[in-house]
Amino acid sequence: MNELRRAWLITLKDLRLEFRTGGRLLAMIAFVVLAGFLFAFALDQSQVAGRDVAAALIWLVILFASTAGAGRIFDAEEEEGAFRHLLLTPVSRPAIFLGKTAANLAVIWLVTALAFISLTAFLGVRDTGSPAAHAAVFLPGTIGLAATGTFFGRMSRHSSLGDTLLPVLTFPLLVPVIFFGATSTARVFLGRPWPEISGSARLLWAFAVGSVFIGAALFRHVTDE
Amino acid sequence: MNELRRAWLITLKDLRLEFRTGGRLLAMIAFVVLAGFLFAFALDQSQVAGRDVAAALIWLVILFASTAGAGRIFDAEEEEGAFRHLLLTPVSRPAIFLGKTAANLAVIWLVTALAFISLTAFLGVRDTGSPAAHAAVFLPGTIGLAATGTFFGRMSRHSSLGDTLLPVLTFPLLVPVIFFGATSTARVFLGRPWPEISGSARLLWAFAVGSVFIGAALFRHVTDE
Amino acid sequence: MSTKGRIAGLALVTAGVATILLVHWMVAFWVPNEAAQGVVQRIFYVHVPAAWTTFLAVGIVAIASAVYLWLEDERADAAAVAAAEGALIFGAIMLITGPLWGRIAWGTYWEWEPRLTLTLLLWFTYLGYFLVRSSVADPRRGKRFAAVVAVVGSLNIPLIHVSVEWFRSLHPEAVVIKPEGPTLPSDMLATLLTSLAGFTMLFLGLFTFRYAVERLRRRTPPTATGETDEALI
Amino acid sequence: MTLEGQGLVCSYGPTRALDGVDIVAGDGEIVAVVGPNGAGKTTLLRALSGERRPDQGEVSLDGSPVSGADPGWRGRVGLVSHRTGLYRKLSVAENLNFFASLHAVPNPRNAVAQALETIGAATLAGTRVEALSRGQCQRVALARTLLHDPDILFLDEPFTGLDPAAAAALETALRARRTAGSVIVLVTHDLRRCLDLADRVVVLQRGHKVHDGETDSADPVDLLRYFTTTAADPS
Amino acid sequence: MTLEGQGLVCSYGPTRALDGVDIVAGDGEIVAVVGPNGAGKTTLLRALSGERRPDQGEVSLDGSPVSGADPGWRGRVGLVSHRTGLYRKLSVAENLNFFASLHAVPNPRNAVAQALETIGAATLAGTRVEALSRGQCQRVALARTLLHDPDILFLDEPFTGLDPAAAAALETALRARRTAGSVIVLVTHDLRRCLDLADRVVVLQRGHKVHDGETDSADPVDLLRYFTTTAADPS
Ligand code: HEM
Ligand SMILES: Nc1ncnc2c1ncn2[C@@H]1O[C@H](COP(=O)(O)OP(=O)(O)OP(=O)(O)O)[C@@H](O)[C@H]1O
Ligand SMILES: Nc1ncnc2c1ncn2[C@@H]1O[C@H](COP(=O)(O)OP(=O)(O)OP(=O)(O)O)[C@@H](O)[C@H]1O
Ligand SMILES: [Mg+2]
Ligand SMILES: [Mg+2]
Repeated sequence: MNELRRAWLITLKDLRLEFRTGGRLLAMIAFVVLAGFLFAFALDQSQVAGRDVAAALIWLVILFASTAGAGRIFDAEEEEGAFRHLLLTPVSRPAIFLGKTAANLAVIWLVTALAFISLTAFLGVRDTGSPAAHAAVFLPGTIGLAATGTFFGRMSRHSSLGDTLLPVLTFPLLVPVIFFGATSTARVFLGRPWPEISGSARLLWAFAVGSVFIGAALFRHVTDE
Repeated sequence: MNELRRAWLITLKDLRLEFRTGGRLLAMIAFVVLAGFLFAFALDQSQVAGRDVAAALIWLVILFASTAGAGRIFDAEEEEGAFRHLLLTPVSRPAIFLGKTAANLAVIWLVTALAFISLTAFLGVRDTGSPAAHAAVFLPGTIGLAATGTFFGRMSRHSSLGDTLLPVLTFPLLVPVIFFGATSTARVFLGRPWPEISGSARLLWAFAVGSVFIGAALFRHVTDE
Repeated sequence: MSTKGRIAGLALVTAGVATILLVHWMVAFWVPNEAAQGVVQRIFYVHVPAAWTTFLAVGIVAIASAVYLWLEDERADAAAVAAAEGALIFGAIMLITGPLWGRIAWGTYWEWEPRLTLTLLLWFTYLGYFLVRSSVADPRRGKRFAAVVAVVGSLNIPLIHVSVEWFRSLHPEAVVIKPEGPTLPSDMLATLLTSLAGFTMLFLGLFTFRYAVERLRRRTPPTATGETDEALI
Repeated sequence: MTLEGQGLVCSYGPTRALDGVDIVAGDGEIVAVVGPNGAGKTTLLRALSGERRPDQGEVSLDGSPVSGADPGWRGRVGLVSHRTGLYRKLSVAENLNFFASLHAVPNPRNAVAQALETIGAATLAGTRVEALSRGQCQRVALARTLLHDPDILFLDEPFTGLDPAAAAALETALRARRTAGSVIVLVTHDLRRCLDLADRVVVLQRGHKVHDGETDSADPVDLLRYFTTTAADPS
Repeated sequence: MTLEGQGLVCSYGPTRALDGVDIVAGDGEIVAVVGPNGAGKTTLLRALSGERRPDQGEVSLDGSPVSGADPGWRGRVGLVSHRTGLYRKLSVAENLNFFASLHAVPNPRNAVAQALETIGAATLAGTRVEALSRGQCQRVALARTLLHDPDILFLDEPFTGLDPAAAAALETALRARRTAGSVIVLVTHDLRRCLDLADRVVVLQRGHKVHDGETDSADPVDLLRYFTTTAADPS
């Protein structure tokens, strides 16, 4: 339990750093809204039905945002070499992993909500389907993205390629997530019955649970020397 | 001429930093290819015609890449506070701006070429239209993106909002660029005659020339105290 | 040990190449045309063994990497690199022969369907494996990171194998390893198995040779790596 | 309590920063590590603190091997490094509270106030780290190091940027810790401070230990010779 | 040649780091600026070098106002700051060549070799900055500062991380520049060095100048009093 409390402290610290300036939040909102706007603009809507594309684009925005976020989550740690001192406290490695993943997740949720709202609005998706079904898809999907991002975000810090390495390492794992996520979300938009979605949702949960556990177990290999 | 030589030195230095390790190039190629097939994967191709989407997505990939690149181009400057010392040499501010914009541009061109190839391939665009017409659209578009990114990339360094501020500042300027760029590229894909494209191309050129000149003229305001 | 290793490796490579030459002869002159597809089907005898060898290599990398993470034994890491190079090479052969075949059989080089995509992603994972290794300044850390990538990436393999059953797919299902036994005509099966033996020997030979070289290189003091590299070749 | 490093070898790629160094530090003793730039002092501290596992050799405390993977060990160590290790966007108090909580210090708020007091930085508590001057940063970094009452201290040029008042406060704090029985390893380039403060001095040169003796018996001029013979050298 | 700052006021938000400071530095003179942490020394150097325009007051050289916007001025200034200002991914030689070329030094390669030689870092030329130890970095930063023969030098704790050999080399270099008629402003916390090297010493406290006089006439004990009375203070 003590370790969970420490994980929580790390989450709080990360979120505080993230939202230290209220403007950062503002900037993120603007970013997602503008991205939605751009997509709406760039896609010729007379030829492409908004709903078909919206699901895919929401997931892509989430993917890009979480990939960018994973790098940033370790920027503040490295700025003055604080991570080294964090590692030198008695906190366990899984606790660091969980704490940072939770902070990452909170930001991803914000982006998801924003992307959902702005993309459905801009692409003219009137009927968005069941909120519960959406939650059942986005919840495991975002957990998987957050955990993967935290894990490889840390790894890429040690590489001379830096954040450029991140997508190379994460995308092969995340492409299936995006695929299942996007197809499920599209089905929810179309109001398909739950059994048509549950298979993908189960897979997403398997990925989420797996990535959290494997990440926690292996995290010490990417932090400690 | 002396100032041009200095700008060139800055470009060389930035490119050297960028490609210090050959792997970075490889990683970038992998990134764009992966992004390309993520799009291909996520968009249900039975419902969406690849060509309609390809033009928009190429421009969006370029936009994301150049936004990220503009941040990175100042990361190396700030790591150990080198930019301050660069500013303390006699080099003029327009020269710094031009030098960094050129380096930025070189990277953006690479991304553009990769995005073009991978997205047309993955989205099954067989007939890509006239290369000259493509060049006439991409050339001014990327110059505009590079100049804008360099300018605001520097500006956001001074802000407590950091990189997140960047899209908020640049997107309102870049939305028209992406819009005209994407529609023109789509028309080139469709093999439309030049007069249907030249209007947008002229606008893009106006933006490119304008942003380079205005950026060079105003750069000292975002560097010097 | 490593001299022996290199000799064994060379012997296996020679045997593998000889067998593959034999397979070429079989493919060209011996085995009959497949009824539906005609002559292009013969690429089967390269494509399938390449795919299997890739999986074999990937399996070795995953296991060796897991062992390395657990015990930090240099030998495990040397085995992992040696096998990972094999995975990259044979994976490339599979990814090249597949589309060539697909162009004729399906009328398209590439199709965005799960099996093919996952296979390509697996290959990218191994690209990432080498990128991580080479770009991390501390070599020990680089090895560890690469091992992590290999272990995590190998979780893709079962997904690839079942993807044909889970999704409607262009790609053919298993024709040899299936519960009710092989469904292939016997002369085709013989050619396939010979080719498989050849590919496996070639891979194992390259693997043994690379492993021995890797071990040798690590035993020499770090400052002298450049020269020893030359000397070995 | 005796901290011991035996046959320590650490390489960065082809560079052998430490090439078989033996070092012993007992409790109630300040051991100064000195030597020219690039001699391997910082690397030695990294190896001793468990942050970097040596390529060869072993670090042990009272005979049992020490590892950075052991939380018990990490809880006992205090480290000052070349960088401050603080979060720039957090205030001084937030930084220290965070580290105090992770160290499970019984009464974090009190401990933070006291640590700041010790080093003369009490008035800085509410300031963001990004708004501190260099010396103020160093003070806060020192306060963080002393926060959890570590009984093993690794100090890499801790006097950097400190004004004489803060330096005196640090010397007092270190003397107090020595009396309390801590193991203290101190890297410095200041020969006077080294002779003044340390009980024993270890001289490194190009990754080798070239001198190890009591400061009382060491001849300052002799020590100085080690510095002036070798300039910075990459290997 | 006389560098003069008159009534300098610099604020960071509500904090007045400099609150009306007058300072004069002539050629062939080393002026030491000392004071407790947070007194405003670094801020003073930023204002004098033209990097930061003061909120009030003016900096002038021989009576004509000086501005960071003037390339001629920038070409004459050399600055050592708290951070090294080097590109980590470039080698030492690449870094120095880059800055030498921007300064339009006639024979860059020669100048680089010579600057490295002066500070005892010649063997480091091929090494990437990220692979340097702290003192080695500082040596390279000093070499960069001396590269273009600046006749106005601002040195913010330049001895940080240097071993005694490098420190001696730097002292020699500074004495040589003084003889050559440069204006040198030096911030340090080392009272001995300050008295030893500087011709005049200026003491800052909380943004005010509280002492300004020849080092010969200054009483070290008196100077020390300035340090010990005020600890770090945010405002
Ligand atoms: C286009 C790229 C292609 C890729 C990436 C690819 C990949 C693979 C892989 C990974 C396997 C091993 C599967 C396993 O054992 O589970 C395999 C086996 C096989 N492939 Fe392909 N393939 C491609 C194209 C084709 C085409 C065009 C055909 C024929 C129409 C084909 C026919 C087969 C057959 C018959 C097997 C053996 C199945 C078995 O017995 O397990 N492949 N391929
Ligand atoms: N990250 C690194 N990569 C490669 N080489 C390194 C790295 N860090 C240090 N070195 C090299 O290792 C040697 C020892 O470095 P170390 O930092 O331990 O020296 P030091 O004694 O602390 O020097 P200083 O007094 O300058 O702080 C130096 O030659 C240095 O160039
Ligand atoms: N970026 C900043 N934002 C806000 N306040 C700052 C900033 N930089 C410095 N200050 C404040 O201005 C004052 C003077 O800082 P300065 O860095 O000039 O001190 P200094 O004399 O150089 O101290 P030191 O000896 O510690 O280097 C300090 O109180 C500091 O807290
Ligand atoms: Mg050091
Ligand atoms: Mg200062």
